[in-house]
Amino acid sequence: DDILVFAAASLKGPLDQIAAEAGDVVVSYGGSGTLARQISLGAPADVVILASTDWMDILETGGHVLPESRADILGNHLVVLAAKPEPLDLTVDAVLTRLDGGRLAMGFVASVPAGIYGKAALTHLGLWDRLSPHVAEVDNVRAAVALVARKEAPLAIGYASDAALVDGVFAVARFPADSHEPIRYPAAAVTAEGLAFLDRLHSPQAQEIFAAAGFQKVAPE
Amino acid sequence: MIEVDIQHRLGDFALDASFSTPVGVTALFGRSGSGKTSIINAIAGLLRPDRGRVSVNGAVFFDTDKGIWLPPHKRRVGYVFQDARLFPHLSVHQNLRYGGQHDEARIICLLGLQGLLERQPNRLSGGERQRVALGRALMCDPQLLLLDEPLAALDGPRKAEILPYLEALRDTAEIPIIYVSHAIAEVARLGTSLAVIRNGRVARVGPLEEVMADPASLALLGRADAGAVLTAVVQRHDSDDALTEVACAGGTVLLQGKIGQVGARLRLRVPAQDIILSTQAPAGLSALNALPVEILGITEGDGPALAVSLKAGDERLLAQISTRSARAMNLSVGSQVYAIFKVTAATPDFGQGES
Amino acid sequence: MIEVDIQHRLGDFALDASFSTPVGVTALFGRSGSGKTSIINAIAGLLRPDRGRVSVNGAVFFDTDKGIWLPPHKRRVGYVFQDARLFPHLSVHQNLRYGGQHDEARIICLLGLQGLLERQPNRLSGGERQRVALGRALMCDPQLLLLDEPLAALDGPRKAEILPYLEALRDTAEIPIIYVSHAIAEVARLGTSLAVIRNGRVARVGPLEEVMADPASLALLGRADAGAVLTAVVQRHDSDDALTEVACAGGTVLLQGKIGQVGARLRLRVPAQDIILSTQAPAGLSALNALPVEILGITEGDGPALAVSLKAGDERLLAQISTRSARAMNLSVGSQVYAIFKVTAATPDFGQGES
Amino acid sequence: MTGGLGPAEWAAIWLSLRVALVAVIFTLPLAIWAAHVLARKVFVGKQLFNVLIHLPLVLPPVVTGYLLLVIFGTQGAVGGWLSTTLGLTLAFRWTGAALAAGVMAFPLMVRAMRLGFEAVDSGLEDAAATLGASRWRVFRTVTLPLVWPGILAGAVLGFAKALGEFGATITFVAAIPGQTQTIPSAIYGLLQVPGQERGVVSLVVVAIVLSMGALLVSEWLARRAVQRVNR
Amino acid sequence: MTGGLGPAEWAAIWLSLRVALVAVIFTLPLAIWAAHVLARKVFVGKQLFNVLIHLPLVLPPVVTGYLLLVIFGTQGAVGGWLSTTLGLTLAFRWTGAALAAGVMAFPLMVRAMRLGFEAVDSGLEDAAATLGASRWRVFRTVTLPLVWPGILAGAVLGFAKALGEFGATITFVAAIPGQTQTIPSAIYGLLQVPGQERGVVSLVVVAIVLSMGALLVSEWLARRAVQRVNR
Ligand SMILES: Nc1ncnc2c1ncn2[C@@H]1O[C@H](COP(=O)(O)OP(=O)(O)OP(=O)(O)O)[C@@H](O)[C@H]1O
Ligand SMILES: Nc1ncnc2c1ncn2[C@@H]1O[C@H](COP(=O)(O)OP(=O)(O)OP(=O)(O)O)[C@@H](O)[C@H]1O
Ligand code: MOO
Ligand SMILES: [Mg+2]
Ligand SMILES: [Mg+2]
Repeated sequence: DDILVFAAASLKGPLDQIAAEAGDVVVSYGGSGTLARQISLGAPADVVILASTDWMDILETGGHVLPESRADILGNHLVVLAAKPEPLDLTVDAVLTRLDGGRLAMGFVASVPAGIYGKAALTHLGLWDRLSPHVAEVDNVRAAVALVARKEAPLAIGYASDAALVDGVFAVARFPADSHEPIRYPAAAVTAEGLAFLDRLHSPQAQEIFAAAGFQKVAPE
Repeated sequence: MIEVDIQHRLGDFALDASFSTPVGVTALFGRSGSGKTSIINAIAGLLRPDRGRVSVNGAVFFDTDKGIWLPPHKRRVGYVFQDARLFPHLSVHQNLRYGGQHDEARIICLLGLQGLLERQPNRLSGGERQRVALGRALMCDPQLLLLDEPLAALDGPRKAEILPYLEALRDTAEIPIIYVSHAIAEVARLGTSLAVIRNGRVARVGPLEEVMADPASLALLGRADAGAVLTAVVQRHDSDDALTEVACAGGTVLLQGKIGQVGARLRLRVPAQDIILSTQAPAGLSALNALPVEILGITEGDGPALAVSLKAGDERLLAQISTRSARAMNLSVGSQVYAIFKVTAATPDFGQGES
Repeated sequence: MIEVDIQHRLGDFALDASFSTPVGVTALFGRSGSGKTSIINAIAGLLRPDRGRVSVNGAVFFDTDKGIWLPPHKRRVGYVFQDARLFPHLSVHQNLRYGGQHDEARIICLLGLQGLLERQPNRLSGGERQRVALGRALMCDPQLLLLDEPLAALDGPRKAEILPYLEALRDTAEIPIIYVSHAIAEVARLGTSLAVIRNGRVARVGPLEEVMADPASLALLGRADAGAVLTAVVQRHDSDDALTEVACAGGTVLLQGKIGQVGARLRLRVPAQDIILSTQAPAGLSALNALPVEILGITEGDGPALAVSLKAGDERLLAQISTRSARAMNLSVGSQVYAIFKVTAATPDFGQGES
Repeated sequence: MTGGLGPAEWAAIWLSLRVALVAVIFTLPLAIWAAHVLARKVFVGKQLFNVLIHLPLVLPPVVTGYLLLVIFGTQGAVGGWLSTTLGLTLAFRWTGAALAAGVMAFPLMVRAMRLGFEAVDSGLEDAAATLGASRWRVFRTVTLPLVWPGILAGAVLGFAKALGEFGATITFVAAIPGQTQTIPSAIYGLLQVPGQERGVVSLVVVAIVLSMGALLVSEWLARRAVQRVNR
Repeated sequence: MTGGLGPAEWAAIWLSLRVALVAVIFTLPLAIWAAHVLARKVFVGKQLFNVLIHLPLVLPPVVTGYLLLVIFGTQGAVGGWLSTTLGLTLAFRWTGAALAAGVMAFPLMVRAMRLGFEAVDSGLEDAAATLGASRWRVFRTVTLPLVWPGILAGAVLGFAKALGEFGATITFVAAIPGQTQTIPSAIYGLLQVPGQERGVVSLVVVAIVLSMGALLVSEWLARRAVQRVNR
């Protein structure tokens, strides 16, 4: 039977390519929270890849994944996205000027991983209190990117990979790595059948494909 | 045998109707809003009275005391509604066959529906609709027919065609029929019993001949509607003149046209207002019928006229005459006089557009 | 003055009706499905004929040649439909007032609607519904009344109450009325013109008196419906006997009851089948009316009977007698005879349940 | 936010109510018009119109939201015009949420109402016309009251849908607490966070209670109408 | 996958069709029953039943999806029972997608049909009964055909909704290509990847064409019915 992978939606693209090369692999994409709940309720997945360590922790604690198989496969950088490639200082005034009364688009700051990271980073930089009234939350990071691409929102917080992939969207500022938890995509096998594909994800070829899509390689442990 | 004894409230209106009539046609006669439709709805099972009992030919349809309630579809009544209630999604033919195909060819022909079979009901005229409704009720081979003004929308010639069929149903199949109509001529021709409904109550009920010959009916039915009904047997036909000679209890009566077979029984309505009384045998009159009669009673009639009850053989006639005539002719109980009426007035073939 | 000239196809049915009638009541008479409703729908604007022209009192409602089409709501017609078409979401009172409040109190009273005003239409009996529909049409103060069998569902006494009101409308307000009815008595009483419809065509149209006195009408209208209409003027009332003496062109006629004011004009229908011809002046008869008449013509009538056209003064009477009588009495054109009929037969107050 | 209803949730509840009510009230006349046109008129492009109306039902809500953004966003053709001429901004405003809810509810409303129009006996409209009522008066006093049950049904469906709409709303106006965060956005947010099930349940209960209220009101109104019209 | 329709998209299209058809066909009798009960019967708990039916409309689809997962998942009460006794698994199968689509479409279907039942003239049913038709025959031969336009309207609404359903479906059965990935899930997936706009547009067009087909068929059937019943 095919290997079934449940993966965070933001991985679509490079992961499709890897799955196609592997053959016999199908990927079902969704939000990390939804995927985690589905796995915990008995989804027939062999492999799960999330954009959030929290949810993977829950799966691991609940015994829904093979514990020894868990490993981070990718990283990413958190950036500010804009429609014009003009660099931006990460100061309140600079951001507000660029917003010009518009909105700062983010994933849900309480639930969408990119939103959680973003709020943490802004807080760390002391910007959150002043900027939070200008935030518009959406249900996934791609929706935030789309708002920038459509020029409905001057700025959005997203991943470096988004800037790399979406035409007309540029990373105009990068958050310092220490301003938020490291961005990690944890993966784990749910069944023993999934182990082989998990290995493939760590392979240099796969990592290259991800890197080409703007993701960051992580050193194998 | 139909036995009805029901009480029911409908808003302000209280229905409290009780009557029982033998097999035959029971005519319900009464003013608009008097409760006729409600009564037949109760018989059909479409109205569940607050209390009471309905039985037809021994079968109990409804009895609050015994907790009996037969649903409408088990009652086998053929009901022609005041509004036709054709199924709009079915063709005329499908409508007709909905309840059965009893006597189909004959009914379709009789009601002149041949050309309409493939039509949808919304493409019918008012009278056509009513004819289809009648056909539909007849084709389900009912054990009881409820007819709520089935002929009111029809023209005279059409009525004249349909009535003999209903008579035949009454006489041969012995299906009891309850017939609501405002047309006394129809009632007189078809009815065996007459129930006069007033304000939700049965004001008078009895054999039709009796109720109609009763001088009191002049007030109950109104001047134009009162008039006795005679039973006659066909004696012979005069082919030359196309007259029919029939024998009544009171004597021989001539009817216009060739009517019935020799030996057939007919019912003749003689409207009270159409009878002319004469102290002498008539001569030189185009009216051919003159029965010798005895005056049984003279009572107040409807308004200023007098109701004169007459004995013709062992049957009764009812005449309505002006007080002035009665005085001029010096009429009194026991007088022997002649009741003169025209042949056309007594014909049972009244249907040609009389209403 | 109503002018109608329309052609229209409805499925298999072809309407090709053309007539023009003066102000007054134009009765449309014809069999079920002959096209009566279609004609008045075209006048009301509910049916848009393929081609033709309709004008009422000079106002052109419709003219394909000139491209004129007046929408229904601008035509000011009061239309009483064959099916009542009451608004189910409005109370009786709201229904009545929908088109206006013209003559409200009188109409409500006349139609006996006082107790029903707060009811919803679904709680009315069949006759009550029709009365409300009639009231609603009258209360919009129409310039033209279209009545499609408005009284068919009503009982005799109710009809007798409503007809004088319609007569008054005709005579005083000069509203033209088109009246569809199967009841010849209503037609004769109300109608000033009569149009006989057959198969979508106008078979005969003309002043009512003329059409009805025409021996040919015996075949056209049927035996029971034929009969001339006389115009009479009230002379005096006999209070003692409650008789009314009226003068016709042919002589004096007595009517039962106290009818009209002295000097009032009445219309009397004398059904052809109710006339008795006599070669001698009658004696000892309770029938009080005997007009001396001259025989104008004897023609074949409906079936085996003969139609006898009579001259009474300058008016016409129509009698229907059997061939045998005609022979026995040796009747021929030019004979002077007596036309005998009962008072009750000639009363205009026919309404008491005759249909 | 510890499981019950915090201020953000209460704000979401009030906002949802406002959004749903405004959506239904403003969409209603348009829906009635569209239903009437579809039920009664014959014109070229009718089927296209019909499909257009049904689109929000067929498309994934996100797509609808995205289309709204493209059309009614400040950069969008209509949105730009609205904003410069009328000063009406929809993107990121509760008005935009109402628009999204209205658009999503529209097909449901139209369908129910159209059935109502189709069921009206044209004989009654004819009768009204002969009584002198203009087309508009006939529509107002005869047709509309007879379609009333259909309109109520449509309004309730629309209200319920407007309460539940999520995908198009979040895509078009995001979820700004107090401004565009409706009950479904709030629920969705909570669902994505482990351990927030109590908050979800509370909001779900509120949504149920609100829709129950709308249902009861509509049933009551309909019953009144049916009692009158009932045959 | 370079913009047009790849095999995954074609699979999604066929799956969507199958899911929507199965959802409508299986839900139809239930919806007719529910509509009839709501239109005609009086019973305690009727309002509760009514609210229950409307729930999928009011709740965010994701919540409905979760509830389905909790109830019909392999771990769920009903799901476990179905799986052990009937061997029927719903979660993460196309059958589950059909269930989700059916549940989401249900309120729309019921509402339209209920209106139809309410509009039927009970006098005609009475007439049928006096002609000897049992309750069931009356229902089948008189009531149902007269409700036909409402049923069609309900079925089309349901079909369209089933085609467009996303939130509950992806939550209940995920979006497994070839198995549970319907058109909306596929569109959602494509939307996640920049440069896939052509694929999105293609799928949107397919969705529109499918719903248009359903609409045309239903309009045609309805017109036939209306031609007959038309008054
Ligand atoms: N929509 C239609 N399609 C086809 N034929 C029709 C349509 N409407 C009416 N007809 C036919 O046209 C003829 C005239 O109908 P109309 O209703 O005018 O008759 P009518 O004289 O009023 O009859 P009635 O006295 O029975 O009411 C009838 O034969 C009827 O069957
Ligand atoms: N649902 C109801 N609520 C209140 N009153 C009603 C209801 N249905 C009928 N009525 C009244 O009951 C009375 C009897 O009605 P029914 O229909 O039996 O009369 P009917 O004798 O058939 O009259 P018609 O000859 O006019 O058809 C009428 O006065 C009517 O107004
Ligand atoms: O891929 Mo996510 O779960 O939208 O950040
Ligand atoms: Mg009645
Ligand atoms: Mg007619």
